[in-house]
Formats: sequence, structure tokens, C-alpha cells
Amino acid sequence: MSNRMMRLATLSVLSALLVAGATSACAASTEADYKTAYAAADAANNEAGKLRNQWTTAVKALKEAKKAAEAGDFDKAVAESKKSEMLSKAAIFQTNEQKDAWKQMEIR
Amino acid sequence: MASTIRVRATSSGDTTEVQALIQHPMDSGFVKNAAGALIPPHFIQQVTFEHGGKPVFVADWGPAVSKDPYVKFSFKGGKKGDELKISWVDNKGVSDSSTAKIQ
Amino acid sequence: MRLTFRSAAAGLILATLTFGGAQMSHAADNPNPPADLKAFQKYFTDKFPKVKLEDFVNGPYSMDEGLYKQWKEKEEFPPYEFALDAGKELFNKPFKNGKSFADCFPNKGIGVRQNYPYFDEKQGKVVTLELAVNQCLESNGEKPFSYTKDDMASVTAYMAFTSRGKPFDIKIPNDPRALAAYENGKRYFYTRRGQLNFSCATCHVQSPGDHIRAEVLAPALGILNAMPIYRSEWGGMGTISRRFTSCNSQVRAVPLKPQDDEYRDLEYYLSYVSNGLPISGPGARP
Amino acid sequence: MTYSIPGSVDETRRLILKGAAVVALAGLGGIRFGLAPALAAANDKYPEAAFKVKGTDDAIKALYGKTAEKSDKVKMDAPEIAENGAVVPIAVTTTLADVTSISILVAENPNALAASYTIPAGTMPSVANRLKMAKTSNVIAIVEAGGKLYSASKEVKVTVGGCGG
Repeated sequence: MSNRMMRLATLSVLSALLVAGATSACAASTEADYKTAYAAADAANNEAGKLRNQWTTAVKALKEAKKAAEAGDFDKAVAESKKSEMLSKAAIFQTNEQKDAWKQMEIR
Repeated sequence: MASTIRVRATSSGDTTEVQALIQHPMDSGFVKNAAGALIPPHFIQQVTFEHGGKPVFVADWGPAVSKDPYVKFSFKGGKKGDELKISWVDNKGVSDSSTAKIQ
Repeated sequence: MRLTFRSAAAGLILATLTFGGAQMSHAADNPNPPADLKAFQKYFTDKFPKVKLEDFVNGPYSMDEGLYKQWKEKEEFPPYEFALDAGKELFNKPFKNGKSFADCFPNKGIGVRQNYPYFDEKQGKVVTLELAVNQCLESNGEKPFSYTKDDMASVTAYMAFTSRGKPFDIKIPNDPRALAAYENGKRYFYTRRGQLNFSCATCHVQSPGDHIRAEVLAPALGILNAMPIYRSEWGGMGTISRRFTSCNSQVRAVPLKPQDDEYRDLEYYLSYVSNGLPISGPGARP
Repeated sequence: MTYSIPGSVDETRRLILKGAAVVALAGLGGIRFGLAPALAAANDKYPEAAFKVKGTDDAIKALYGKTAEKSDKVKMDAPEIAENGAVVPIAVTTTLADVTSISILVAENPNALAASYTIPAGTMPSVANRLKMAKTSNVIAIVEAGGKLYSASKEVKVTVGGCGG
């Protein structure tokens, strides 16, 4: 029973992070905004990588951000960067939360 | 290069059961590759099974036959040790043939 | 959006999360692989009382009648036949230096699949069959195979085939590094990852026999006994490396590199807890 | 290529051409195609046009030039739910006499006709094969017996399609 709750809890927390991320990219963005946002996303993704738990969706958003920036669409580039950063932060959160929580899943 | 054709032909009483598996991509022409381009159709069109110089089974296939196609049928006659000849040709004109002994 | 709906409950459930953390008192038990094995196998035989222990190696086919019938039909002339033949040829083909795979393995590589992976005390790490194949190639000046399919799948298919029916016999030597590798593999198996927040166990312990999309999930018990497999979904053969990496990407986690420590340790753990179940590979799966 | 009515002059010419092509290939590739198989192939021209038609009825018409009637003497063995649309085992058998061919069609595939088998005298009217299915669809078996067409159909559910990667 507690397993299921844990899972629901984790999902909800991650989701909350995602929603927060999604709402924060509204105003018109500049290349500088993109660079800041991208650097933060890249750092978070690298940290998730060190924890051996990158999310494919974070990596994909990072690529999308770069593509949008190359096309001059900095609004989208910033939005994608923020999305990627939030996903990576969720991945990091998940890794830390699972450090001990995995044991609850174990058959014994 | 190993044959693309695997055949099992077993005689029991007066009938011979034949199972064949052929190595072939059977590309339908409707599937895209990783780069998003359509893979052109490439599929076996006809397989002929012959016993004693006579066809005992002919398969006409379209691209909806599965990759590495399989088929099973039986015919009357055919003794242990008889030869069964299998040949196929695909839509690009590639072909292969093989002979199997009836077990 | 689905996410927004879930997040509404987040605050409430955060409290549960902290509460849940307080319950983990049994977590610090000492590692005990034989007890793990017993509990693991009991879990599955209790969950599927109609499935015989040795039949777990047939994966989803032992839990669904419709699938079982399609499998039996396929096994009449299995789709891995070509890989098996190619594997036999590769296995017996001499290297440029005149040696061959037989020179790298105990019993010339025939009927030994059930002993892999093993903990190599000299290398200080788990050696899987796939790693051993590539180490053999490299030590003889040959180019290693790519881990996920093709030649690697063919050679391991042949080696599994010559070992069919032999029970998995994975040993954990009295070496703290071996035990650590085992524990690390277990941790990986149960750890949730990826955006879907799934662990290997989510699908293969909690839900085997259930459908995810259209697939019937395979039980973790015996899952490696059938490797490598011809998957209809892949339209071809895949190795254990392919199975692990593709599972990870399916839960939206970036897969590690084939044969990274975690994957070898995972294979060590999963094979150990399937000890006693027969090798059935190569297999065919949906 | 255009579709021609079986037995027409145009078709006969094409058959000979095809036979010749096979022999030529055999010569180049060292494949042992004798004269007999070339002739055999000629008797069983590949019905290219029928494989390119959309929809079951039109495909049957293109292949046989007539329509089929349902018969409980045509038995089809197909799964209720296909484990994967890429590999759906389907077997057809019949108790009808004088069977000359068996064909299998998948109604919802881009082109309905999947496979058509010639059954010479002495061969059992029974065949098993593996087909691709794009999605849930009726599968139709056609048996040609005594110059008439008989059919059976069954729905096969496909949840993992056989047309993707």
C-alpha cells in the first residue's frame, strides 16, 4: 500500500514542478535569456547524468531549445530550456528520493 | 553465403508435410526508416515448391506477408529421401532456390 | 492536462511522502542472496499458482492462453532460426590468428550459458556472456561486436541453444565486491527512473501478466533464461543489452551504455534469483 | 503494368517473358532453375494487379474475376488478439473438394490481398502462414473449388500494428 502512495506522491511532486516550469515562460525573450536558461538546463541535465538518471524528455527539450534558438525563436528556446531544466530537476529529485525508497519495492 | 531457405519436409503415411521459412525483409513500402524516408517495397512475389519435377504448391505473396516469411502445407505422395525443390523470386528480380530431402 | 490534475493533490500527498519515509525500518538488513532468491521465486509461484516454476522461462506465454497458442505455432519454425545458424557459423569460424571462440570458454563454449554472468575476481567485476564474447574477440585481435543485436545476438543465441535445459547456476563468491555488485544490481532493478517513474520491478514484478498497451508483461523470474530473443516488435533479434536499454528508454530514461556496471550488475542479480530455472534461449517474444 | 483477364493473349506473352527472365537470372547467378520451374512459374503468373487493389471485394474481383459466397466448409484459424500485427499466424483449411487455390485477405490493410496459394491436384487444401496487419481488421479466406469461390472471415484484434518500426 505504501508503495503505491509513494509512487503517487513522487509523480505529484514531479508534476507540480513541471507545471511551475511551464507557466514561467511568457514574456518575449532575448538571446541572452535563452543562453541563461539553456546553461541552467544543461547543468541540470549534466547533474542528472552524473546520477545516472537522465530523462529522455529532458534531453529532447534541450535539443529543441537549441534548434529554436538557431531559428531565432527565443521565446520557444527559453520555454524549451526551462522545460528541460524542470524535467532534469525532477529526475534529480527522483534519484534522491529513490536512494532509500527502492527498498520498499523489494520482494522479501 | 548460407541459403535464405529453411525447409522441413516430413513424410508420414501417404502425405508429406512441408514447412518453410525464408529469410527476407518483406518491406511493404509503407514503413519509414529512422530518417523518415519511406523504405521502398522489397518482397518475395512467388515461391514454388516442386516434387518430382512438378509443382506441388505455389505461393503468390504481397508485401503483407511477414518478414522472414513462413508457410506450411501438405501434399500426397513424397517418400523419405525424395527431393523437394523450393525457389523464390522477389519484386526486384532477386531469387534463390534450395533442395531439401524429405525426412 | 493530466499533469495539472495530479499536481492539485501534490501538497496533500507530500505529507504522505514524508510519512512513508519513516516506515523504512527493515531496509538496513544485511544482504542475503539465498533468502532473496527464495522470496523472489515464492512471490512469483504464489502470484501464478498455475504456472510451473520451470515454465516462467516462457515469459508472457505461460500466462495467456491466446498468446501461448500463437507462440506454439511460431515455435514450429521459430523466427530465430536464421540467427541460430548464423551464430553457429560465427562461433566456429576461426579468428585471423587461428583461434576461435571455443578457445576462450570453458568446455569450448558449449553448454555453458547457465554459468553467466559470473564474478571475475581478477577483473573485480561481473562478466556477462556478452562481455565475455567481446573480450574473447578483442584478446584475439578481432573487432568487438556491437552489443545489442546482429552478430552478438547470433553468437549468444547459439551458445544459449547448446545450453538449453541446463538450470541457471549463478554463483556469488565469498568476495565483498561480488556481494556489492549483486546488491547494486538489485538496487538498479527496484529503483524508479525516467519520467514515467517506473522501475524494472514496476512492470516485471508488480504487473506481469497484465497488458501494457498491447503487450503482456513478462515476469522478472526467468526473463533472462530466454535471451537472446527474437521480438516481433523489433522485427529481429536482440540481446540482454538491447532488452535493458530499450526498457530504460521506454520509461523515458536515457539508457546507460550497454555493459555499463549497472547493467552487468543487474544481469547478475536477475540471473541469480532465477537460479534453478532452465536456459530456454534463444526465445521468441511478441 | 496493366491487369489483364486470365488467359488472354497479352497475359500469355508476359508469362513467357517472365519465364525467360527467370532463366536468365539463373544463368547469371548460378542458381539452378531448370526449364520445368520456368514453365511452372508460367502456369502460375504472379497476379501483380490484384495485390495493388484496395478493399476486399475489388481484390477478389481482380484476382478471380468473380465473387465469393460464404461457406462454413472454409475454416480459418486466426488469433482473437494478435500478439503483434507484424506476425499474425493464420491458417486456412477446407473440406470442399476440387480446391485449386486458397487466398487470404486483410480488409483494413492498404492493399487487401495478402497471399494467394495455388493448390495443384494431390496437394491438401490447407495452408498456414504469417501475415502483417496494420490494425484490427477482418481477415478473409477465399477457397476456389470447382471453379467457384467460397469464403470465411474472422476479426483479428491488433493493438500493436505491423506497419510501424
